[in-house]
Amino acid sequence: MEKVKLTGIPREMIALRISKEIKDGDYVNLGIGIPTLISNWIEGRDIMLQGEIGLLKSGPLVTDEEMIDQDCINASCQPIIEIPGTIYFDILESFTMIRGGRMNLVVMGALQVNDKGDYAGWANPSRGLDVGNIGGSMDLVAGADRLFLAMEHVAVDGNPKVVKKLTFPPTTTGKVNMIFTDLAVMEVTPKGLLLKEVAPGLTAKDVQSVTEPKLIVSPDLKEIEF
Amino acid sequence: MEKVKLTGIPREMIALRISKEIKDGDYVNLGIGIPTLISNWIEGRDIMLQGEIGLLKSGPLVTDEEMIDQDCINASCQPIIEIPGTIYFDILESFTMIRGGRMNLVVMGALQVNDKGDYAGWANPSRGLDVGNIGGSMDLVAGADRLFLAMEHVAVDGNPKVVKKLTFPPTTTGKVNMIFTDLAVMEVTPKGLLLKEVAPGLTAKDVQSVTEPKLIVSPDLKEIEF
Amino acid sequence: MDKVYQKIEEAIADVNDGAVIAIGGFFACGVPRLLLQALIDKKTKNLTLTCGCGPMVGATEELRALVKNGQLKKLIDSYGLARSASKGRQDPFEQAVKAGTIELEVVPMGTLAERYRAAAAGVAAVYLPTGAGSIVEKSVVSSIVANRTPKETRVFNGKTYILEYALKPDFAFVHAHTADKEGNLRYSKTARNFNPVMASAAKATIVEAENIVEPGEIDPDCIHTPGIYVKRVVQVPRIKVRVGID
Amino acid sequence: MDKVYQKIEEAIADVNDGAVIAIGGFFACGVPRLLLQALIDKKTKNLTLTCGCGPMVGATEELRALVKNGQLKKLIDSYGLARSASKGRQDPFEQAVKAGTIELEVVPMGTLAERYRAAAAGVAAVYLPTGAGSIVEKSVVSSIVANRTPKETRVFNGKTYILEYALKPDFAFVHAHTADKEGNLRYSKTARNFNPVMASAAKATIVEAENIVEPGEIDPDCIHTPGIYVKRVVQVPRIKVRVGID
Repeated sequence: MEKVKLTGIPREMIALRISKEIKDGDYVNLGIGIPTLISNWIEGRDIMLQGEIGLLKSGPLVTDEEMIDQDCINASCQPIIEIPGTIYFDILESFTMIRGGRMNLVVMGALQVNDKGDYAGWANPSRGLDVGNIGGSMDLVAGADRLFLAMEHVAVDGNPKVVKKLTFPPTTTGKVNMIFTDLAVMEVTPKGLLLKEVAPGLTAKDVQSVTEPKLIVSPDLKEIEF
Repeated sequence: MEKVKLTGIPREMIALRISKEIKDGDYVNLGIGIPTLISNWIEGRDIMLQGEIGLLKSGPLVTDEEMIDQDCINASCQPIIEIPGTIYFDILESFTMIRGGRMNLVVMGALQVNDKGDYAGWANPSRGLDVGNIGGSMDLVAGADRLFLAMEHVAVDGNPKVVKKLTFPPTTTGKVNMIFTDLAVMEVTPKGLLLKEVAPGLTAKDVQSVTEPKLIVSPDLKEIEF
Repeated sequence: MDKVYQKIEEAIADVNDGAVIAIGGFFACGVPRLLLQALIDKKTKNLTLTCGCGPMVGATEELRALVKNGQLKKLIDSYGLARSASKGRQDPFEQAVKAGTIELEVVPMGTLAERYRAAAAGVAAVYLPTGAGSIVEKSVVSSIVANRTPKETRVFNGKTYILEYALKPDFAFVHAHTADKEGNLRYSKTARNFNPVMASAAKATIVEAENIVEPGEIDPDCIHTPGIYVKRVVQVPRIKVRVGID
Repeated sequence: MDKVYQKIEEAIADVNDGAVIAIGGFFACGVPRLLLQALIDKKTKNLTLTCGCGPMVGATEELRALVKNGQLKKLIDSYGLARSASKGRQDPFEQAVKAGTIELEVVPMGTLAERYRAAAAGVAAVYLPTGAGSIVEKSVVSSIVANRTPKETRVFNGKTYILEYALKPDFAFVHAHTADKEGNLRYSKTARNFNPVMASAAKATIVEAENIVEPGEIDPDCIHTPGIYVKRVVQVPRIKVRVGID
C-alpha cells in the first residue's frame, strides 16, 4: 500500500458528525481524545454524559481559570462545571452502570481497528514497554450498547490504522459498530466494513487506498454530512 | 434423659451477663429475641450496634408512641431513636461490613446447639414446612469475629436444646464460641463444651441433667456473675 | 429526560403476566405499598416476587390480596414467612406454600443483596462464604425438597465458598423519599435498605416517591440511586405504616 | 470511639517495609498527598502501592520522590504511566519500569474496583466480562512478559467471563472532605472516586480529612464511608492542586 496523504475533515468535525448519531435521552460515555470534543456539540441537548470517575450529566468544561474546583473534574482530568442535575457517585457505582449495560453509547479513540470490529487502543508497543494504560476502556467496551470509534484514518507516520490484522494488543474483539475518521464513516457489518460516507472531495477509491481491508462501498455512498 | 424443670435466670439477666463480655469500641450485631435485650444493658457505653437493615450506632428503642418514625427501625422492625453518630446506609454496605469481618461480636438466638459449635436457628420442622426464615443469620455467622448464642437451655416442651446431634437444619457449623442460657455459661472448646458458670442455686450435675453432650466442668466453676 | 408519570396505573402498564418483580423494603419499612396496590388492582397473574427481607411480611394486607387473587406463582426472600408459627397457621400465604400452590425460595439476606448487585454490575457470578456447611449449598425451594439442586462450591485459602449467580428482575418496585424529575433518588433512613440495589438490578425500575423535585434540588453528593437506573417515577402520598412484624 | 490522631506521622507509624497500600484518588483528584508525603518522609521501603486510576500520575512530585528514594517495589494501577510517550521518556518511574527495577501491573479500572470490593465484602472471587478476548485474560505485569499467568475463564449464557480475585491491601490511604471523630466520612464531588471502596477493603484505613467534626454533624443519610472501616483520622489543610495530567 502506498503512503498517500489525503486531506480530510478536522477533528472537531469528526466530533460534530458523531454528535448527529446521538439520540435525545441517551446516556453516553466519551473517551479521551477526539471523543471528548463531542461534548462541545451537544450542549443544551437532553444527552447525559457519564464520567467514569463518578459523575453523570456532566456540565461543560471550565474555560475561566477562576472557576476551577479541583474536586470537580471529568475522567480526562479536566475541570468541569456543575449544572442542575449533575450528580456524583463513587467508582463502584460508576462501573456498575458501565459494565451493567446502562451506556447507550460509548465513543473511544483507537490506534488500530480491523474489519471484524476488533480494535486496539490501550498500548502502543513503540513506546518501548510491554504494558500500557488500560484505564476504563475495557470495562466501557464490555458494557456498551453501541461502540463507536473516533480516530484519524491514517497514523502520523503514514501507516494505515484501519488494518487487516491488528499488530497492537487489542482492547476488545468484535465489538465496534461504527468508525468515524477524518476521511470516512464506516459501519462494521458481518461481511466487512461498509463505506457509507466520505470526506468532501474524496472518492471511495481514495479512502480504499489508505485502508487495508477491502471496503464494501454502499450503494448510497455520500459525502459526510454535518 | 429425664425431663427435669430447673429454675434459671430470666431472659433479661442472660442479656445482662452477655453485656459484660462486650468491650468498649466493639462493633456488635444482635439477633432477634434474647440478643435484642442486650441493648438495654449497654446504653451510654462506647459500643456500636449494627442493624443489618442498614444502620450503625443504633440508638435506644422508642418507648413513646408519639416519637415513632416509620422510616427508622432496627432489623427486628422495632422503632428506634437516632443519636449523635447514628448513620444509615443501604443493604449492600450493611452486608459488606457483615461478611467482610467487621463485626467484633455477633449474638444470635438458637433452637439447638451441639458440642462442636454447630447450631440451628433458621427452621423448625415442627412448623410443618421444609423451608424457614434465614434472614441475615447465615451472613452474620459467616463474618463474625466471635459468635455467641443466647438461648433457653431447654425447649418449652422439655426437650434439650444443647444436643449431641442437631435434628433441625444447621445455620452454621463449628462457629459458635460461647453459649449463654438461663442455666449456664458454656464455652465451645476443641474437646467439647466447657461449663464455666451455673445459675444461682444450681450444680454442674443439675445442668448436665438437661444437657445431652457430656460437659467438661471448669475447675474454676462459679455462679453466673452480673 | 422527564421520567415522571401522573398515574400509577400508567407507570406499571407494561407489567405483564409472568413478570419477575423485585419489591423493595425491609419488613414494614420502605415498602412500595402503592405500587403493590396498583399491581393488585391490575390483577396481573403468574408473578414471581423477589424480595430482600420480608417486605411481604410487613405488607400483610397486600400479600393477602395477591394470594386471594391467585396472582402469585413464587416468592423469593430471606424472610418470607410470618415470624411466629401460630400467626403462620392463620396466614393464607403460608397455607398456599404448604399446599404447594405457591413456591417459596429462601436465600440468605446478604446473598440476595449480592445476587441483585451482580445483575446490576454485569457480574455473572460470585463466590460467597454464606451458608457453606448448611442447606444453602443447595437451592432451598419449598416445592422441590426431594430434588434440591446442589450448588457449586469451591475452597479458597482453606475456606469453602458457594458460587451464587446474578439475579436480574424484569422490574423493580421502589419506594423513595424524594425523586427529581430525571429519576435521581433519595431514601429516608432505614427505608433505604434493598431499594437502591434493586433499582440498579432490574431491567425497568418504577419508583413511587413521596416528593418530586426539579433536577439539582437534591444535594448532588447525596444521591442514593442515580437516575440512569430509573425508568419511571410517580408521586404518592406518605401513608402511615404500622411498625412491627407478626 | 475517638479515632483522631494529632500527628500524621503517628497515624502511619505502623506502616512497615513491605506493606501493600491502597492509594485513593483519580489522576489529580482526591489523592491523599499529605499521607504520601509522610510515607516519603518515613522512608518506608519495598512498598506495593495499589491504585485505581492514576493517582501517581496526578501526584507527580510524590511519585518522583518515592522512585528516587528507592521505596517502590511495585505499582498496581489501570493508568500508571504518563499519558504521553514523550513525557514518559523523561519520567523516572517509567524508566525504572523499563529497567525492571519497579514492577507495574496493569488491571482494568472497573476490575480493580471490583477486586477491592470483593475484599471488602468477604467475596473470594467474581466472574467479570471485562477484558475477555484481550491480554487481560492473563496477568499484565511488566516484569513477567515471557511468562504471563493465564487466568481462569468461563462461559455463562454464551459470553466469556474472567475469574478475578479479591485484592486486600494492608492499608488504605484516603483523602476525605469531612470526617467525624468516629471515622464517618464524606467526600467532595469527583474526589470521592476510589476512596470509599479502598477504605472498606483495607485491613487498616488511614484518613486525611480537610475537616473534622463531632459525631452527628454530618447528615446521617449522607455518609459515604461508615466509620466502621476507618482506623485513624488526621486533619490536613486543603492544599491547592494543579488539575490536569501529563
